[in-house]
Amino acid sequence: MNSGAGSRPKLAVWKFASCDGCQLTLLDCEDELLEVAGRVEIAHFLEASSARLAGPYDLSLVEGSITTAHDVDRIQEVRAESKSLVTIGACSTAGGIQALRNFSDLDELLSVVYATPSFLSTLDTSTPISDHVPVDFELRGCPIDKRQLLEVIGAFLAGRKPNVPDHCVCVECKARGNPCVLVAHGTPCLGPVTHAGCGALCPAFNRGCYGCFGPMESPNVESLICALTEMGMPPEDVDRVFHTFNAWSEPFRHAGRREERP
Amino acid sequence: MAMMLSLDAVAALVDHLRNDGRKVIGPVLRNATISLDEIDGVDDLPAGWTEHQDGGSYRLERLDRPELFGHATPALPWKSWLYPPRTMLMRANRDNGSVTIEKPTPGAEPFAFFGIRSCDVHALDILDRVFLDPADPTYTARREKLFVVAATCARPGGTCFCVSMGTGPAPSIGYDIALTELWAGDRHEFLARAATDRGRALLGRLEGRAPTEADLAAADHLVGNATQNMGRQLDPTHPTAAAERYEHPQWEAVARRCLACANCTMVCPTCFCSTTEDTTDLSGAVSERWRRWDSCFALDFSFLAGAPVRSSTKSRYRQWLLHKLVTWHDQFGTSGCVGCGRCITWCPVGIDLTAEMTALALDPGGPS
Amino acid sequence: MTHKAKPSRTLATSELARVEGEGAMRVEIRHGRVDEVQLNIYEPPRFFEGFLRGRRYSEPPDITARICGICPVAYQMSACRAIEDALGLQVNGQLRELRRLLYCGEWIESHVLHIHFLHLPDFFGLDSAVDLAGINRPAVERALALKKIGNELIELIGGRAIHPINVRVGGFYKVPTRRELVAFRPKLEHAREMAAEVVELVGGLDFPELEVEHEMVALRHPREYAILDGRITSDGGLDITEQEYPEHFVEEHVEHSTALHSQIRARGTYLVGPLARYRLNSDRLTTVAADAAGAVGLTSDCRNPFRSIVVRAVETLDVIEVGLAIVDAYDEPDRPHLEATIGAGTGHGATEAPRGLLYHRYTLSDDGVIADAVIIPPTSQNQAAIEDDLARYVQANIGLDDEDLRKGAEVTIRNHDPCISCATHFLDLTVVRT
Amino acid sequence: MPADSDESTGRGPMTPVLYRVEARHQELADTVTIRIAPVTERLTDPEPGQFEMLLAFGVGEIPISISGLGDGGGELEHTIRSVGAVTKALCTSAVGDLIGVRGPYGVGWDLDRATGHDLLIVAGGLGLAPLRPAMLEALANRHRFGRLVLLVGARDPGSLMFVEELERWRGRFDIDVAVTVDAAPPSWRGDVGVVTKLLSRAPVNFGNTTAVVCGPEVMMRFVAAGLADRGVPPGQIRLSMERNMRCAIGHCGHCQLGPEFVCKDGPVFPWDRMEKLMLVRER
Ligand SMILES: Cc1cc2nc3c(=O)[nH]c(=O)nc-3n(C[C@H](O)[C@H](O)[C@H](O)COP(=O)(O)OP(=O)(O)OC[C@H]3O[C@@H](n4cnc5c(N)ncnc54)[C@H](O)[C@@H]3O)c2cc1C
Ligand code: SF4
Ligand code: SF4
Ligand code: SF4
Repeated sequence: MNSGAGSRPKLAVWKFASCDGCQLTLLDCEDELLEVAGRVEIAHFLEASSARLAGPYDLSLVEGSITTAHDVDRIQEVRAESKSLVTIGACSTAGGIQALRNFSDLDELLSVVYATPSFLSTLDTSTPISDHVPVDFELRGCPIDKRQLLEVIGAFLAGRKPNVPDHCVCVECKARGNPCVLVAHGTPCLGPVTHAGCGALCPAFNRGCYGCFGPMESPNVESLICALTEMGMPPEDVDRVFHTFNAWSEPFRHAGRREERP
Repeated sequence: MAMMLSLDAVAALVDHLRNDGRKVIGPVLRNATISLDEIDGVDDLPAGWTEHQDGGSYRLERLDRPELFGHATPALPWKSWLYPPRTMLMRANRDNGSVTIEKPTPGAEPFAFFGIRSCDVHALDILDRVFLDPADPTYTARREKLFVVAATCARPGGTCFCVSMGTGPAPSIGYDIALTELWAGDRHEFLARAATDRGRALLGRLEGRAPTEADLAAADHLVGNATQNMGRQLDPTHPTAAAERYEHPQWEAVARRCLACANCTMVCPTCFCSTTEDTTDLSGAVSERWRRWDSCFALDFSFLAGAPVRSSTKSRYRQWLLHKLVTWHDQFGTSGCVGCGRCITWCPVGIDLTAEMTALALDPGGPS
Repeated sequence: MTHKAKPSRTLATSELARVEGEGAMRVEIRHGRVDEVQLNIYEPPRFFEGFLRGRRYSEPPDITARICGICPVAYQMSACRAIEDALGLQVNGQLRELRRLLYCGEWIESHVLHIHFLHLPDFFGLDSAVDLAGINRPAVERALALKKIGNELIELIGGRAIHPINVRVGGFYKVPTRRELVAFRPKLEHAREMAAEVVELVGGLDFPELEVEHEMVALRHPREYAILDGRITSDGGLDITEQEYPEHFVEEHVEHSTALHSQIRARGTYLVGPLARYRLNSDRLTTVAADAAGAVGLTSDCRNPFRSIVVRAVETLDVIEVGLAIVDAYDEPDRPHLEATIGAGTGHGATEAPRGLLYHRYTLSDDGVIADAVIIPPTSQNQAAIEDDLARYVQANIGLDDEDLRKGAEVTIRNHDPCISCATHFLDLTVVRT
Repeated sequence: MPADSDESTGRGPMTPVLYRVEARHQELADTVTIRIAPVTERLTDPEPGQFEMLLAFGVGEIPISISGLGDGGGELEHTIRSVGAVTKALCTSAVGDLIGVRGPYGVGWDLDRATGHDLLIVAGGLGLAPLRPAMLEALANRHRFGRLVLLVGARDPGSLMFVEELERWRGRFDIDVAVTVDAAPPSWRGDVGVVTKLLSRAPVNFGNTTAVVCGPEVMMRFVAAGLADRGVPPGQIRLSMERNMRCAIGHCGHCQLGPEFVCKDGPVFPWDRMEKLMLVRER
């Protein structure tokens, strides 16, 4: 994305089923926000601006998962209008927490929440954007990390690869100087199978990683489950710990007892 | 030069180091471990604490007397202070077709390592062979000013095997002052030996008495005990035997357990691998190059022409183990392992390199 | 008369900008009178209440945070309090103070965001805070600085600004040291100065006339401007405990929306949020905040939703002052959290999210697994009130052309800062005139 | 203690020197040769087979072999295939652009030790780039070698590089040049097939030959094995290896290949040090 004077690249932010936290991360870049706004033209970002400029867009950030028939079409339009499309957050990269519906019976869920489920039109799955259109880069996290978001935007502007390593949380954990909570406290931790990016926040707060960045590059879930089980974690808790915000991503999908719905 | 120091004199030793403008790094209680951090004085040391270490497990335990050095290796390696997890390599400012390159001057605060064990001192010697030629500016600047106060290991951990590696338990090289903590009933003293001029000069500033034969014998006895009590061992002939067994079934077996999480490399006092990252500010005018710790367990580490060379966990573990114990000798004239046992303790699934090596060496394991 | 009424005109915006989340609005005007107003909430439902069944009692603080990225702390606090209620656990003393402090961080962040990014541009006829920076950069820079302090406070206690990781049933995983909190004091002091300036700035705006008559509902605490706990009260005489909530409020599912409408039983529409809080609690403000409110003429009988921006600014100043007091009195608790004894039970928790009352209810079985969960976010509670405001606004401005009318209607909605994603939703405006 | 050559220049070993792009030649659709010259400080002249670390500011730094030397002014030529972000940035750099350079690094072809031997140069694809300076050096010192043979393999005629030069060399009586492609249109008059096929026809005395080989790893393995079979002493078969590299000075650990650091022990290695290693998968 090369920008001569006067032609700033156009940035668009799109929302699908999500909590808004990932796009809020952009507004949370307090120190950089005005600079970003100067470097790119914010062409579509409904959380921040009523102005809506027509495409094509140089960079689209997409938040949220696909859960309705309408969104199945809308993501195609977004892709067609975007030179680069980057998905941000667990919803858009893995289906999000709402992908738990993929494991259970939708009608049952509907009736728990709504008195008159027939008013609703929704798909019975929540799926990541990459199931529907080609994606240029996936930024993980529930929510995404703000330094990483700036890094991705900066990398796209500079035409380089974002420095977003795919190794696990443990690498960050040790670089931060945390002793391992799994080894030292016997606290279950998903760090060894979870994608880095958060900076090993949970272990720094004496808590086990709960997997909000989804699976790392080569997750050995089976081996970790053995270790967790040996530490005394019952199978239903193993199941729960893998089935949160990235439940639908492989191989978390098959971890524990909760199997993918046939 | 040897001298018997009281606890107060040891406290004064730390104070002198600090007053001389050094940051003193030493063992501290942190997050239910004996970890490392800057200390303000001997009060910050984990007096009366030890720990139980085993494959994949670490638990603090109380001692019945306030030993300063009653523990084994701290949870984290000392290397972080000489070779930080992240270092800026350079910054380039681009302006209208011209480029200026700034090289950061290594912030060379002088450090003192206090209470470092012999295995870890040997690890510094190994890192020297990596980073002193050609000289890494950050490492060199910090290393040259480092003051080393070593401590003799009295209670080796359950995963220690320095005796096998010839690196301990008594400090033998690379220290300015070595302390051996001695108890005679309730009398709590330290036998201090200085090995360098600055070590001798510093001892000269302390109050103490000359050691007696009995003191020296007690220190020897303590070392003898520690030598007998190693939690693990590694047969020095095994690495050579296993060196070319690339397709041994044991590699597959360990790969089923190995998480490729890199904890072993991160906590290892000699693992030195790094990668570089280029960052840009949003305007693109300022770019920086950073070096950060990397690990041979990361897929990206061996990325080449579209795919990692070492994509299986088997090949990554094999690279690590064979590098540590075999090819390190070819490269640096020493083993890459000092027997500190950290990689065993801190492996979340308790993979034990001594056990892996034994399995590889004892059974030819089919065609190699 | 030669003038014939236009048969029908339809205006549509596909997304209503600058509300968090998305929704749509449809106004039908028949013969010059507002016939129907619908706030269409059709963001795909995310079924949190369904997913929570079968999870352990310890999970809702992390799971429900994901309902809304703008007020995750509110979800965590209501969830913790409801579960603690079910388990018979009382979190008091410094742990409660730390929770309030964390919540203060979220109020600062959320209010400053709403004031400057979502609401203020409307008053200048601008599209965004970035445009606002074009005419008043210092104000936007100040907003960013203030918001950042709010976020940093959440990070200090919660570990992360969005979906904090340090909150658990019974307290926290790790508590900050006194030194860490004291080190934060100068930032709060700076924030206090900035917040006072924000009150002045928004206090001086021109506000369209509009008076609403809804019953106003908010928590009330014996000593504090209630955030974390208190009785549920209203200016219509309601004064109940959180446990009594289900007896007094009902939710219904209307066809045009995936948000559930909440009503006071037998009385109907009510309003939660800043106006309601201020109306019921202005006597509990800190002196600094009360003085600032007085100086800009904000009185406790304020019923003009446009002025909610001033209330938010006053509340921002108030929570900063409260935060300073908490920091000064902080004494590191011995344990970061209380241990719960697991057992069956039902618990209720209501706290004041920045947008208004947020109610959670959980029923646990004896192994600590959730058998039933109910979450009633402020947006559901306000939806009927917002529709009512819209009807009034459109009626009062029926002469405007559609474009202006739409803009005004959008502002009317934004007055209430509907966190659409709390109700998990999306807005779109259609005006049909016949 | 640290014997750091950079100490004298006040640079750290990881600090690049500025070079300016002087000329740019599009070799193939995805491959460009750039000629760069020092802006002020000039690096040591490289040996054929050595490489340099080229830094595209803000994008990244990568190892690139020397594909040619200028005429004494410190110019360097690099032939780069655009495969990713950094190579793309370098390939699209314009004349006048500044890049950062460190080096030269590694062990070169070391043709001195081939004096008196027949010299066999075997290139596959882009592998011709690092071999070009070897060829030029051999030509400049033609009298020092016996037969001089160049075997070039490419995917197809369209992906042959340095075509004009190849033509010129082909025309000389004192060199044998043979070119083969994997696939060719009917108009192609040269050989078709993998480069190993040309080995048996190479007019050299295998027992007294030094071979320098560069190309994809499999190709080098087959060529080296083939040459060893024909009697070339393994120590006289030299291959240029490639590994991921971050520092080029043995600090980053990435380029390890068994006991070797490709950056400082290589990239050029004799076959006797590579043979076993190259048979191990994922080594
Ligand atoms: C000693 C040596 C000499 C080399 N000489 C040349 C040369 O003369 N001309 C030339 O075009 N290339 C040469 N290369 C390869 C060149 O370094 C890589 O193509 C380059 O690093 C890719 O960087 P990138 O950012 O463009 O690609 P990336 O975005 O990093 O990756 C794109 C592709 O290149 C591969 N790659 C990444 N890093 C390396 C690496 N360090 N080495 C090899 N492949 C890599 C990746 O596997 C991927 O398929 C040489 C490599 C070495 C080690
Ligand atoms: S605490 Fe968790 S993230 Fe950190 S090293 Fe241990 S397993 Fe990894
Ligand atoms: S390999 Fe293991 S035992 Fe050896 S030095 Fe490293 S961490 Fe210590
Ligand atoms: S050996 Fe253990 S610590 Fe090392 S990568 Fe494998 S699982 Fe992680």
